[in-house]
Amino acid sequence: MAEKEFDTGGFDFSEVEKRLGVTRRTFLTFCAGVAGSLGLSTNSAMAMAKAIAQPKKRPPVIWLHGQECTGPSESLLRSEQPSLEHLILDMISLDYHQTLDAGAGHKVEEIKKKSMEENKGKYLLVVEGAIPVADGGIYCKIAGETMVDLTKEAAEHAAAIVAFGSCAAWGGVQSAAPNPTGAKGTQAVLPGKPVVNIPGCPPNPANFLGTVLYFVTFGKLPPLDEQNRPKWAYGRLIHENCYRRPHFDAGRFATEFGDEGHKKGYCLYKLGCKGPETYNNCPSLEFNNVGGGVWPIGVGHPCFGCSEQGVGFNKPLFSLADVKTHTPPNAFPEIDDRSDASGASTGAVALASAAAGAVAGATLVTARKLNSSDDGSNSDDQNG
Amino acid sequence: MSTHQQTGGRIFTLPFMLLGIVAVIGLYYIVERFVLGMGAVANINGGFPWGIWVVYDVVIGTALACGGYALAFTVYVFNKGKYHPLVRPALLASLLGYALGGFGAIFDMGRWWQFYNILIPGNWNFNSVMLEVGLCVALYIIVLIIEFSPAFLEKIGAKGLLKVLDKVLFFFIALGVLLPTMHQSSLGSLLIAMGYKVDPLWQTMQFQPLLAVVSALIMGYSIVIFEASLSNVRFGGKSETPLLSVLGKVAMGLMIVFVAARIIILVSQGKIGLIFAGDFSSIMFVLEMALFILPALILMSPTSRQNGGLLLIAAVSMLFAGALYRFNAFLFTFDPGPGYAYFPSVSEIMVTLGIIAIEIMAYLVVVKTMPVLHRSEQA
Amino acid sequence: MKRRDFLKNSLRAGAGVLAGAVVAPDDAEARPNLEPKEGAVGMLYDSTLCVGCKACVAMCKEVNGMPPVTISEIDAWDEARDLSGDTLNVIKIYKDGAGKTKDAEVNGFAFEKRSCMHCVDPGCVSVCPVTALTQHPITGIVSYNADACIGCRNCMVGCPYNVPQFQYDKTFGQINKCQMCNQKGVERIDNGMMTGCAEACPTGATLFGTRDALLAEAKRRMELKPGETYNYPRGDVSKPDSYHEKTVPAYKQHIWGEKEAGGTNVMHISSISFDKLGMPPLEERSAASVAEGVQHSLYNYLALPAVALAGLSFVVKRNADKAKDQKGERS
Amino acid sequence: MTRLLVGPFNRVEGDLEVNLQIDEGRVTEAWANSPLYRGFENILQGRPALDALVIAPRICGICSVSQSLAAATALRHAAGITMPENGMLSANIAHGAENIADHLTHFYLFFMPDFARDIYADQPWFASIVDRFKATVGTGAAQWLEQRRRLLHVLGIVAGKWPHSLAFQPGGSTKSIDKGEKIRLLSTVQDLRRFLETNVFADNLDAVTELTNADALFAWADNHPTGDFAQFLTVSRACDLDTLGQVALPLMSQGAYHNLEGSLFSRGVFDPATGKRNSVNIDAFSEDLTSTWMQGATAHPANATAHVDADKDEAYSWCKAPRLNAQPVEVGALARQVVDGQALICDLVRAGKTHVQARIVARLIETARLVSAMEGWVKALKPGMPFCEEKPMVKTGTGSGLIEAARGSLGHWLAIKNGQLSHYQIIAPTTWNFSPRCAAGVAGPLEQALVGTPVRAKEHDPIAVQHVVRSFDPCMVCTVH
Repeated sequence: MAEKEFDTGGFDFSEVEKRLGVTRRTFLTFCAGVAGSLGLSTNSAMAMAKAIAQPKKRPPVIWLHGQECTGPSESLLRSEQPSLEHLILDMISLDYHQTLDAGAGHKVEEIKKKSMEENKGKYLLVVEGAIPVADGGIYCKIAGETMVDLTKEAAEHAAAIVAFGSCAAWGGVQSAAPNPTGAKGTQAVLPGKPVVNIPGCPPNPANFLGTVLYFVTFGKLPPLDEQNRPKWAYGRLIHENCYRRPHFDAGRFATEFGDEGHKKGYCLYKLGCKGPETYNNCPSLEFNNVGGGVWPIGVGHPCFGCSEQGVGFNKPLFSLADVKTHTPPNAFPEIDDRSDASGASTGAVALASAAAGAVAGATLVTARKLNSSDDGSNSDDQNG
Repeated sequence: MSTHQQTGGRIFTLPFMLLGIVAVIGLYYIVERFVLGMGAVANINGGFPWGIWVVYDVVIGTALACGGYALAFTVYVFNKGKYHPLVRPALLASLLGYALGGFGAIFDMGRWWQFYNILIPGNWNFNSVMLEVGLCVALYIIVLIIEFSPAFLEKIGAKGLLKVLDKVLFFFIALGVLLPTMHQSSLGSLLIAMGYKVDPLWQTMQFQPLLAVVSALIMGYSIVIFEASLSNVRFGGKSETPLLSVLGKVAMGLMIVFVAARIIILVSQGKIGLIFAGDFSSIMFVLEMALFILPALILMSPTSRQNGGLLLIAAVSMLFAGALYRFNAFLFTFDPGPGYAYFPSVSEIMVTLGIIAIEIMAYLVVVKTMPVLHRSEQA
Repeated sequence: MKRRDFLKNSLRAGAGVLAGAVVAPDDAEARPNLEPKEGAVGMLYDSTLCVGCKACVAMCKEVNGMPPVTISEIDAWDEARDLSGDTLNVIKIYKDGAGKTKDAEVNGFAFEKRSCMHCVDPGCVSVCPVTALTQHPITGIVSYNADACIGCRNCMVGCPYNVPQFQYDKTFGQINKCQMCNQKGVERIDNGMMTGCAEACPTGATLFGTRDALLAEAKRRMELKPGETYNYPRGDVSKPDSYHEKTVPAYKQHIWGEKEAGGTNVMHISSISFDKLGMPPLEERSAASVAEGVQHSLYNYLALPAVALAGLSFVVKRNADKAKDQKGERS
Repeated sequence: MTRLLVGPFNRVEGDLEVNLQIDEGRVTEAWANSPLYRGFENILQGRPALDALVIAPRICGICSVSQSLAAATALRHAAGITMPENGMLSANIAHGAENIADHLTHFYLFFMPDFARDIYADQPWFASIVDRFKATVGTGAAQWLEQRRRLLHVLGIVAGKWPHSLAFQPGGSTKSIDKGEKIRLLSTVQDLRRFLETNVFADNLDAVTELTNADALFAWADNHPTGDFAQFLTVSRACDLDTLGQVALPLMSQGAYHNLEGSLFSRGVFDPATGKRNSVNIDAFSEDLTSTWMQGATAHPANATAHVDADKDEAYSWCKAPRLNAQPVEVGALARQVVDGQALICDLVRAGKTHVQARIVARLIETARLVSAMEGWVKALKPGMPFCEEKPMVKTGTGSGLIEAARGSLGHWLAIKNGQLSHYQIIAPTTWNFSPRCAAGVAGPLEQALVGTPVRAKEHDPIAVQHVVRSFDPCMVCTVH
């Protein structure tokens, strides 16, 4: 079947089938799916598949944890098909990850330094968690070094930097006022360095995998928006893709959890849903790979904008969102749109002109006759 | 013995048949309007709830039917007995005009099956100009029937009734002068409440009733000239041009009053500059004024006043002018807000043309079967 | 009588009868605008708070039992473009240029609500011949009684906002307009509730309350400086069901309905000038008050017509008798 | 006498360092340090009360449901709301799933891989442990991660996403579970039961939970040697894990998995020294800041205030020192099972001390018990009935949310003024277990447990210390918030 859908060009996937423990069909479908959501062609899907299948292209990855809760890693751990540990082992070479590492203590710190030295300019740096800068960065230390120093050190020779999760992207929950530790996002402590932001609390693992896949396949980062987020994942407001949008458009809202509107699955805007001001692809990707509408709005809870700087953790949960776009704009009648205002039809104009003309014409004819009759002679038709 | 006679002659002539076709088409659409609703036939909408059915059939139609009013004024108030020969045909035209205007009001009435509500005093809103128009028109139709009834009574020879009528007729004649004065002026007052929607060139606020009644009188005199001229051509008889030319002179006076009043009002309301704006409204205003001034110029000269043809042209010009004054105020330059537009649909126009056809057909039938036209001295 | 005399007479008489009966400019000014009712209820629509969700439109349809207005064949979706016999409330959009920024006049867009303004001096009530439209003596709500209505549609032309709408598409149509959800069978205001649209509005863009309280709230907002935060109430201004904080926009210093044509009980504020939002060019004097002034000075107690009728009867009788005498002499 | 700094610890949640004083190959004194601080309690103050529901769970990405439920419970307590039964069941199902995921992840990914280190290469059991548990390549861990993903579908269905689920409210759950979802939940839980009965225990769960003492346990393990649990027991016996990480402190449980009648696991304090079980006096909680980089008086969490003082000389951790009746207590699965009177676990600590072995066994026994309970909760769901009570939040009030997270007792204390949080304090499980010294100089449970731990010569990261630290399944991000 796979052969029919994908031109594999005779590429041998048997190795990857074995390593990932998936069938070729599943594997290729996954690649096509990722390519599709990235807006790429099936040829690109094949390129991705081949890139994954060729271990020599695996980039080394250094994974730093700052002020965080391991949520992003946790969310990666539950991603499926191929699962993270498979991807870690196959797609990238995870040389340093605190939570998942086999070794312990200073040994792993040495491995990290060694890997960074060996792979200068080639490794991918993933930052998870915010970076506190207040009071010299003392609020987050690893092996006696502050996170801010560690990040700068690791970033120096990184081929690319990915800020994974809202904390790493813009500071996340701990950066909320009063921001006691001066928590900042990765980009904020690495001015001038290109940082790809994959915000979310937790971020959707597919957004990370897709970005990394793109990087592995094409050796460069995917197109980014102004906030350095991959466009393919953060290009649209949740509101634009939300399955409850028709209820918003029809003005049907839930006002309390458990009320009639809530039971009927109405729009959660009145409960403070931040979907109208949050850019993310949650409505299409959903969460936990369960399917069937499993994501916060799907289970009746308003989006609170976890991935959006200035929204999540900053705006009160039940405050109203700013509606960023009003799509489709042509759904609103313009001020001078009058549904039943009628223009002139050609027939009607002709008819009206004919009627007026008939009166004028009859007048002239009659006037001539009158003049002749006034001249003395009687009218020519007396009996009609 | 009556001084009037029926002309006799064949009723189903070719023009009559042609008019009949127009009438049938009009009636077809009127039936459609009653079955499917107004929207199915008329182009009226949220911003233009009043289309040609109101503006032509009622507002202009009744003004065109002011011949009876104008002559009643002339004959009975100013005691000009010599115009008596013109009274009865004018009354017939007025009766037909008002009756069909009333019919027009019914089929233009959105909730016609409740029309009787306007007759129940408990419902009356004395602030409403429309109430006065409605009641006066209804009453005036009855007055016109009474005023015209001698023609019918003569026809059937009900001499007793004629005698009784003769005793009380003066009262109805007086009513026949008062009522049109009231409701024709009120048709103008209707515009006041429309406020800004009426173009500033036509929105004269408290002067609306005066302009309306003056223009109605102008149209009344004009229609008498028009009908008499046409009847004369159609049915022959002694030329009535000398009589008519005096009426034309009166109309000319009224026109001077009207045009002067318009200009003075515009100046006093500081809107005179709008005439030169060059937009649609100003063009329509100039056209309308031209239609008023042209006949005034014709009628100023005694020679052309005596010319039946020119007199008719002047009269028709005046009719167009009066009609355009109303069309302009109520429809052409009426602006209820951005996005609204109105032009009558074919079916809507056909209804109006049908009504006009019925009016002419009825006129022809009545003058041929009843003593309406003045007995010609030669006949 | 000579023609000259006739002309003179007719002009004189015309001036006499007509001027007496038809023109009374000084008296016409007599009736001033009606004043706001003491207990008047209304709404305040803040265009800058509106997010275009159309909750009010949907709720309005539901409360008033109105069918959807559709453009396509399918009846599933209400697509009302404007007020109509089946739509009492509609949210419209103002767009300029790129239409990117909300509440910006240039290259921006803004929402605007169209529904009955519940005029303090309502034109529709003034012109209705059969009292089908009435203004409540306490609440100031303008309501409609289809049983009295004859369908003349004078209310439609008499309304500065083109609010009353006739159901042209029905065999037996009627006028429909917003009656503040207080018409027979709905009676939300009488039952201590607020209007459907105000209740449904998620942002408080449509706020319910007494005219006084709403006007005070509107004036408060006029005082705010753009950029500061304000806690906007939602629902009923005197007992809001909730508040939400929002940055204050650059309001136009104009409360539509405070004074226009005598004022309205439903008022609008916005950051776009109101002529761009389709509001009519109204002066402070209501057209209704002028029309009624003219009408009353002419027809008060029918005195003038009665006198005129008496005079005319006398003249006509005299002239008619004279004519008969002449005729008698002649024959 | 030497000093040794061990850390950073990987394969724990968050950052941890332990300072050891070593004499003659044994630890004589230990200091636990959490080098991370985020200031959640400060961030929460002054926010609308219900914002606690989104901010508090962000403390931890592994036990986010626990944090979420503690916040919701505290708010519920403040507002005086009663959840509908469906709401309670939803919370229990989600909480149970998360706790099981935590327990088994700890077992497969955090604790057992240490035994696959080369240091044990000469042990007879080494080969099979490497096969099953070696970090990143062990087959057991791979199977568990696969199973874990399926288990987390439960959290997807009940709570929308995980971690950081949003569904739990003071009034219940925002998610109304329908019949189809109920069946999916049941099949997922039964799927988990199969995993446990095949891979973990290699026996019927009831057979495991019915074991009443250590002898019976080891006898059972000999009969079912293929299960991963039996493998652990083999290692445990070989390495004498019942002598490692010993501590004799009161064991506390705040009671877990509430329903209309009571709770699945009871609330109380068990003193191993006396073998007595008492009720918990929550008013006797206090937080001591002597060794913390903070200033503030020792006070009950409902009143405590603290502000950061990073230059404090005597301090060595961001972790506060919570005390019950001025005494440190040990919390966790072990404490829960002992307080609940689970026969086997009680027997394991009959000597009056807790130890590494008992902690691990308690987790797995609790897991087995939870799976049965979850099946019951899923079956008890009533689709179509309410899942959430509609009740507005109060403007003023105080509340406490005391629950049991996987790692032990979790408490949120809050006060609301004018609709805003005026006070928020959190005591997390590992705060109890990894507490630093208090004013009286009493060390925390981990610090006490590490005393006596053997340290081999030239060991930089002493393996036994790793075993002891990991036996508590520390969650440092919760600890310091």
